[in-house]
Amino acid sequence: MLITCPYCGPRDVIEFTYQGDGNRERPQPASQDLDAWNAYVYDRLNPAGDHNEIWQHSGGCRAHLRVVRNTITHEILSTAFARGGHKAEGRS
Amino acid sequence: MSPRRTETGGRIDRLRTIRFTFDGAPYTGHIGDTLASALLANGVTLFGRSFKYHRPRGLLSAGVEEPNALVTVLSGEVREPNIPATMVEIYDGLVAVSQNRNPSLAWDIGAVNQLGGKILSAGFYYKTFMGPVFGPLKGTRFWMFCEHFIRRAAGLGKAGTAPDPARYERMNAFCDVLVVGSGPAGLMAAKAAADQGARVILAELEAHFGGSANWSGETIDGMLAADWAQRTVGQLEGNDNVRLLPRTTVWGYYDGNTLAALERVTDHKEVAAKGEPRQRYWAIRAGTVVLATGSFERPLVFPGNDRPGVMLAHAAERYAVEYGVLPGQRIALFTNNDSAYRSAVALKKAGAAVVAIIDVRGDVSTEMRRLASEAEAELLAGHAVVATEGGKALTGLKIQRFDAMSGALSGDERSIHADSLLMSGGWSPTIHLASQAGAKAEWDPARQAFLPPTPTQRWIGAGAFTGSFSTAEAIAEGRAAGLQAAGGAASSAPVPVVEAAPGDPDPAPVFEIKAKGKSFVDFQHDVTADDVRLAHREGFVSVEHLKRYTTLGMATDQGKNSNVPGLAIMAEALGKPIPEVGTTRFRPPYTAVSIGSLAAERFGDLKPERLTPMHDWHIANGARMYSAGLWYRPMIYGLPGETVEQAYVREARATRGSAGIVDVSTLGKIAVQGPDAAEFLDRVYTNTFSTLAVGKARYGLMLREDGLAFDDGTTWRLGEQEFLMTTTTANAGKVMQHLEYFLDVIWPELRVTVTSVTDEWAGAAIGGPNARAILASCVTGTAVDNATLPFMGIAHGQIAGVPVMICRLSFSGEMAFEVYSGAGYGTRVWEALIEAGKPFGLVTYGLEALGTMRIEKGHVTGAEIDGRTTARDLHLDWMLSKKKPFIGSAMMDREGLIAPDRLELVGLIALDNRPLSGGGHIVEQLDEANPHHSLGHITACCYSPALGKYIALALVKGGKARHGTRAFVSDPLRNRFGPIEIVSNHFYDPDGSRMHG
Amino acid sequence: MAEQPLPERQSPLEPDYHPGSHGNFEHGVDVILSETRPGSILQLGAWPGEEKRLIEVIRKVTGLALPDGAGGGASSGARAVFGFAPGKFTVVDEAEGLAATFAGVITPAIGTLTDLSHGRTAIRIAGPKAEWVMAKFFAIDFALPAFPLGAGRSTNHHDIFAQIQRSGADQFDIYVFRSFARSFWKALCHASEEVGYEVQ
Amino acid sequence: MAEYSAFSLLKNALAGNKDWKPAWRKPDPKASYDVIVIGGGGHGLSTAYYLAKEHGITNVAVLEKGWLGSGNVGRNTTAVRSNYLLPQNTRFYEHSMKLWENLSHDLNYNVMFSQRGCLNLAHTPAQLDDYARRGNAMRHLGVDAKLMNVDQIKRLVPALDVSASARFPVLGGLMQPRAGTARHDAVAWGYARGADRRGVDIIENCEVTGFLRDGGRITGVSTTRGEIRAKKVALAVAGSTGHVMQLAGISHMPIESHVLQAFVSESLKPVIDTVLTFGMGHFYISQSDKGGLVYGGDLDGYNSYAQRGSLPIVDEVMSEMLALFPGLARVRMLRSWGGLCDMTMDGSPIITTGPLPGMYLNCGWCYGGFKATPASGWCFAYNIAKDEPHEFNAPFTLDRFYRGLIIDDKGQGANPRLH
Repeated sequence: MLITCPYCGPRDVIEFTYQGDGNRERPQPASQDLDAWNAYVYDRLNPAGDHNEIWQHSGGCRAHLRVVRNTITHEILSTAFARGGHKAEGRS
Repeated sequence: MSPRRTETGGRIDRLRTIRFTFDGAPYTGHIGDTLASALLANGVTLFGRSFKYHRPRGLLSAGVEEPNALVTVLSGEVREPNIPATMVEIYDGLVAVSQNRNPSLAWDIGAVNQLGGKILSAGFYYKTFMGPVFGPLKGTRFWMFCEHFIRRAAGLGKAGTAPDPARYERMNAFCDVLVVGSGPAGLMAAKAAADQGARVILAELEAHFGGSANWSGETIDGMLAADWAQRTVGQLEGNDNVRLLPRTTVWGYYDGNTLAALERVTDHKEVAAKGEPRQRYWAIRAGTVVLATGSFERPLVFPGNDRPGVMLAHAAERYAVEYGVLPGQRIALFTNNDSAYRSAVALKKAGAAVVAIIDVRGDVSTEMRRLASEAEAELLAGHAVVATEGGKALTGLKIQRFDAMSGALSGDERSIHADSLLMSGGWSPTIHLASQAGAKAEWDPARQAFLPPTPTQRWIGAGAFTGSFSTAEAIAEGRAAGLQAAGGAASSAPVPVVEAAPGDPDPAPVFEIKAKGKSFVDFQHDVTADDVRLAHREGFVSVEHLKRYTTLGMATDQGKNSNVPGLAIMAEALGKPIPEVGTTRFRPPYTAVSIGSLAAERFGDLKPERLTPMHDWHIANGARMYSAGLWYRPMIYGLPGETVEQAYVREARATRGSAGIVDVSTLGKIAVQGPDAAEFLDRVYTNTFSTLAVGKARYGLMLREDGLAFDDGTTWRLGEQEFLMTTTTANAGKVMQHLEYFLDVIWPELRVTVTSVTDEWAGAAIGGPNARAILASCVTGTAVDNATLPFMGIAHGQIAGVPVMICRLSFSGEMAFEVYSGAGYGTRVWEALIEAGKPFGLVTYGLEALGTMRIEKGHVTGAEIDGRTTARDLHLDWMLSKKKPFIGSAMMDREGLIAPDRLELVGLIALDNRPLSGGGHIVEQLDEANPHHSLGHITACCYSPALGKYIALALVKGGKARHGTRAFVSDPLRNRFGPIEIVSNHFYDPDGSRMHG
Repeated sequence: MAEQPLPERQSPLEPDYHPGSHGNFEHGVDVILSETRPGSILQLGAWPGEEKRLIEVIRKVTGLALPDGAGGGASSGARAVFGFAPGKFTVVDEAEGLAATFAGVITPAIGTLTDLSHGRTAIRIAGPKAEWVMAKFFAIDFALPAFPLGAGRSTNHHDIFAQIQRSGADQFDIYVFRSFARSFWKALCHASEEVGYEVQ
Repeated sequence: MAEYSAFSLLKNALAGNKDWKPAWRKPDPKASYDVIVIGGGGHGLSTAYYLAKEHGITNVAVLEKGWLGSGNVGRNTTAVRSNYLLPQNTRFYEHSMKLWENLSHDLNYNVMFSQRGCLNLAHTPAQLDDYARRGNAMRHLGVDAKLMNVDQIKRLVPALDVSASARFPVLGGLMQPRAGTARHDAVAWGYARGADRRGVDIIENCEVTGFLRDGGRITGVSTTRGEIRAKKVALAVAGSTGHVMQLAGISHMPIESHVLQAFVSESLKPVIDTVLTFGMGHFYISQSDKGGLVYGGDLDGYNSYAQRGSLPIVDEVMSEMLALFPGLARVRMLRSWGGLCDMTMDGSPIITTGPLPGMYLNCGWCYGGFKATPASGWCFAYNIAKDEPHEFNAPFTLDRFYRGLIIDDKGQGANPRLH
């Protein structure tokens, strides 16, 4: 599988670390809503199809990416920096 | 000259003789021979024994699909089992032996299995060997008794145990166009793409480029096809954009148009050049792949079709044309399609007598009749072979009238005397890679074959792969594919003209001749047509059930010969068309691939070694090293004759008595920098860092999001916006990723960078009552007294002329300092400290003494922060700030994490004054025979020189409440049982007066 | 106080650094391996939106103008710079003390400076088979059009993280973690045996 | 249907093997059942078997979307063991082990369970202590375990490199002698035949496309072969759990579906006579009765339903294999495949009532599914029949994550790819 890092270009999956479901929202740090915290930590969307995920290019520039990937075909539909910004600097 | 070698023809070099042995007997062959062709030329007919019945078997094929002629190639002590003789290029000194026979290929006692006959039908294992329900053989014992013998009878070749001295390498390659297969289609594709300026890789699994051009006898561009192929290869060789990879099997089509290939670099050579790998594993990232992988000829299923001497028709053609070997003197052909007629003519031309062509079709075209007469063969249209004769070599066959529509046999049997029977059951495109790439093959009722699916990745097919079996089509498709793959426009230039024998690509839909006797579908695994029907009878009708129940297609040829005939027989039994039985999806590898090649450069070198700056000093000074993750760390610096325990006790005692020094360079170190660094640390750690003064350090604890303890360490504030975080050695990488994740994904608004600086710094921890005096004697540029360097204070100075950073902190519980210098100066500073310590009896100590002193102090490490413990379990709840949220704070008080029966950290003292062991369990009541009711376990233990006792840290239910009570260690694995006292984990100097000084 | 010149640093490769020709060199030496031992290796990071200012600072201090785009880089005889991650750059100087020069000019408003002069080991591979040998380790395209002169790449070979700069048509400078450097060096020498190599 | 035995084999052989009957019927679905089990894999079939055998509930349908046993029961490395660290897991898997030990008799089907042992190699003193902790934990629950030293290990597995100069030298190992391997497909077929003989309808090529509801309660399923009603609907769909739960309107689960690759070498004469695991990576190996080395490693590490693996894991597994067996470099990998693992947030399974009324859930088997097959079905059947968990599956609830009652054998936290 190849993932196109917006900075480094297409790289083999071996350079990346999967960080899971990118749809999860972390509650505000001071939130006392335990159900929201539990959902954030334990519950995952696990679709058979397009999936919004976080990957880290740990064997490259170490940036975290938002990747939309099809879990049936492994086709990568899009990648972008998770943090935003720096996009203009990317390799097309 | 060997008996079956032709006088002329073939690409072998008859002037150069090669000597080799097979099963100990010496043979000769020529350059250009495979082991199969050379043995065949020597009149060998018996090549192997089948898996189940140990039936004698000869060559079926001339290529990778060979199921019968498997050999083990020996190279000294090293064995390479299960290699098809068809794929071994001979060289001087080659030693090959046959397999799965005892004592010899000719006389194999395993052949008694044939007497089992119908009892050993498909699935028989599942129906018996259950054994008695009672008595000494109940449960699994009877089966295991039988299995012992079954295992020894099963199996093909023998693996070696001697380490393989060969080298394997991986190569990462990039290209615009990867062409797989170098027949006319592949060559045209490579040429067309290369001419467009594309970066091209052309991979051919055999030793010679050209594929069918090498033996078809056709004419391309006015020259013999083989010459045309050679000319084209020559043109490609001269092109800088092209990499030609002979002997290279593309075996895997993975996601992202990444393909895996195996190049056999030196397998055909007597000796490898210096540094030359035996095999090279190519990981190829291709813009577009041209699949020009050709097709396989299928066997026909009829009684006795496995007798040595029965061979695929095109294989015989190849032996005759490419290798100058005739598979027999009197040859009969049995076919359901036109291609065998060309084979007949080729064999006739090579000098064999073609006695008959038996065609299941009643209606044979005029062109084929003409070819039959050109071969001077009797044409028996509307006939089928119903039996073969002979022992370890074919002597003849029997035929009957056959109706292709009904499959019915009629009339009298007629015998034909022949020493070679060639069969052709039609052709199956080699669609494996396309299937691996992710889509399902489609059945073509005209071709009676599975054709490649619609591409799911970037590939284009050409030639026989697509079901276009003529060379003219292959050339046209190949060129179009090459142009398209290279992004070029379609060309209107004329394609090379092909002159070839005519032929209808569509066979008659006949796969099996139903007559009395064993008809083999899967040769190697001895799966017969009756086995397929038995599977049907028992309900194992889907293609996967068929495979799994009968083992059809599970042999080393992976069903290349048996897949379609097996499906066809099942389809007939079901009364359904073939595609409704299902198609097998192919998975990597296309052909078996050596494990050595996949390990590649990591064979013999699985992981790199991580070394501290002082590593060589440790080795030179007698340290025994301990492997910790990838790092090597001194375990003890033993003196001659010392046990490990004696060494660490001496080291720890000397440290507490005067001073000791230990290499702490492996601790994870992360530079945390930026305007929001302090805020970030407040969020990451359970305690507060924003209040830490510049020039001071603080011990910190991190939790995971789920509220469990994650890692601990000290973090030093070097500047207002600059921190140096330390982590445990084991967790350095994980902590780094944790921090990066939060900065990148959760809090991108924070202006903080984190950088691994573990390797920037050499660290030495020097501790003990005289540590300060030693430092004072060698440090310049700063004082080290209490005022300048208070507990958790940081100072900058020089040692041995290089800058150092000193932090006064203690893991040992003594007055201690961590001295950091640039890693390139690590040994220099270390040696200076040792020199300065000499008057004080400074000792070097290793991990064992470090562990001993930390156990005495009750500090936690990875053995206690094991991913299942909370801060409270470890009595670190004092570090949980109530003033601010931090990672894990919201989750750490959930029901299960504050339950009263959780394991808590305690200390243990062995009351019988005997050593304890890590992993021993704690019980209230000792029951050595039937240990039960564990309360917890020992996480770390040692002999404590400070206490004069064997002590341990443990995680025990109820923990603190048990302080002062007695219990037992229960360690049945090491037969260690005995009384212990449960105490606080702070054994030694609990108020810390020694380190505070 | 007068600055004393600092003593020489210990190389992590020392026991396995054997100058001379090795491997299949009888047929010619196709790569040359060396440790370049630069005095300064720095990592500079710019806050989002501050890259241009940082690039300007780098130009002023080193005289090297970074080209636009990810992974762009430049080198002169003594100095080299390349981008290796969004907003992050590696700057290398033969001389020691580059950190001190930058310390005054990279303000907290621009970004951060991290000195890795000891923490990274610089290995150079040069020669007609440099791409061939590099391709044994790293799954990136070393062909000149894909990896132009001066450009930098971050990649890894299993556990070993590497920053690579193309410092010549057939020359690469590889920066690896010091603790891994000896293992990597040995592997590099081993992989170079096939083509014949010289250690300088 | 006739019993299988050596006698029946002989009798049938004499009759030309013409009289064998299908191992299970191919019935059409009825309009309603007492219990529908979704998933014709090992767990679904064993659930149906034990519902019939232990609880007398025979009006049961097992619905399989493809061919029976097409999931993980036929895509694993066949190891059976109960050598867990945490007592909740050890108790459950030991119950499974006991069922395994009599399974061939129970099913009248030889599942070829061979107790050749499972040896976890240790490469550092700390790891040896970890294994001692685990082994002692097992012994305190009555499960067999012993430590082996290097000499004993060398005798058991002569091909293993135990030299002190190895990059990760072998220092010892934890052995569970009663562990072993079984013939994976036979387990599915044996349970199918056993359930069928007790009246269970096994319906292949029947994909569930939705759930029937009465208010909040699940009352059946719609399928590609029509609507089928049931008093109780039980899910045992392993890697497809996320997908099927979505059909029931539950989009989030504490589960990620991952691919786990496995490999088989060409057939060899016996070389490894136990199940062996490497301590410094993620690698396990055994040898099948046919002679193929069966081995695997870590997950590919990302969500997938593709049953196709990635290349880096292939390389990693082979590298680790040769670190243990440098003599096997010239042995060749013949087949590879990918299985879908429903990885939970703590690496332990879920067998529970709910989460919707009328529904029962069995999932989250991570790597452990094959060896769990008997106990999983046994406990699930108990839970379905009695509407309360057996003590063996009581800890494996769905709400344990929220409550912090996690059963994390590896201590990796809510990171499924690391379990």
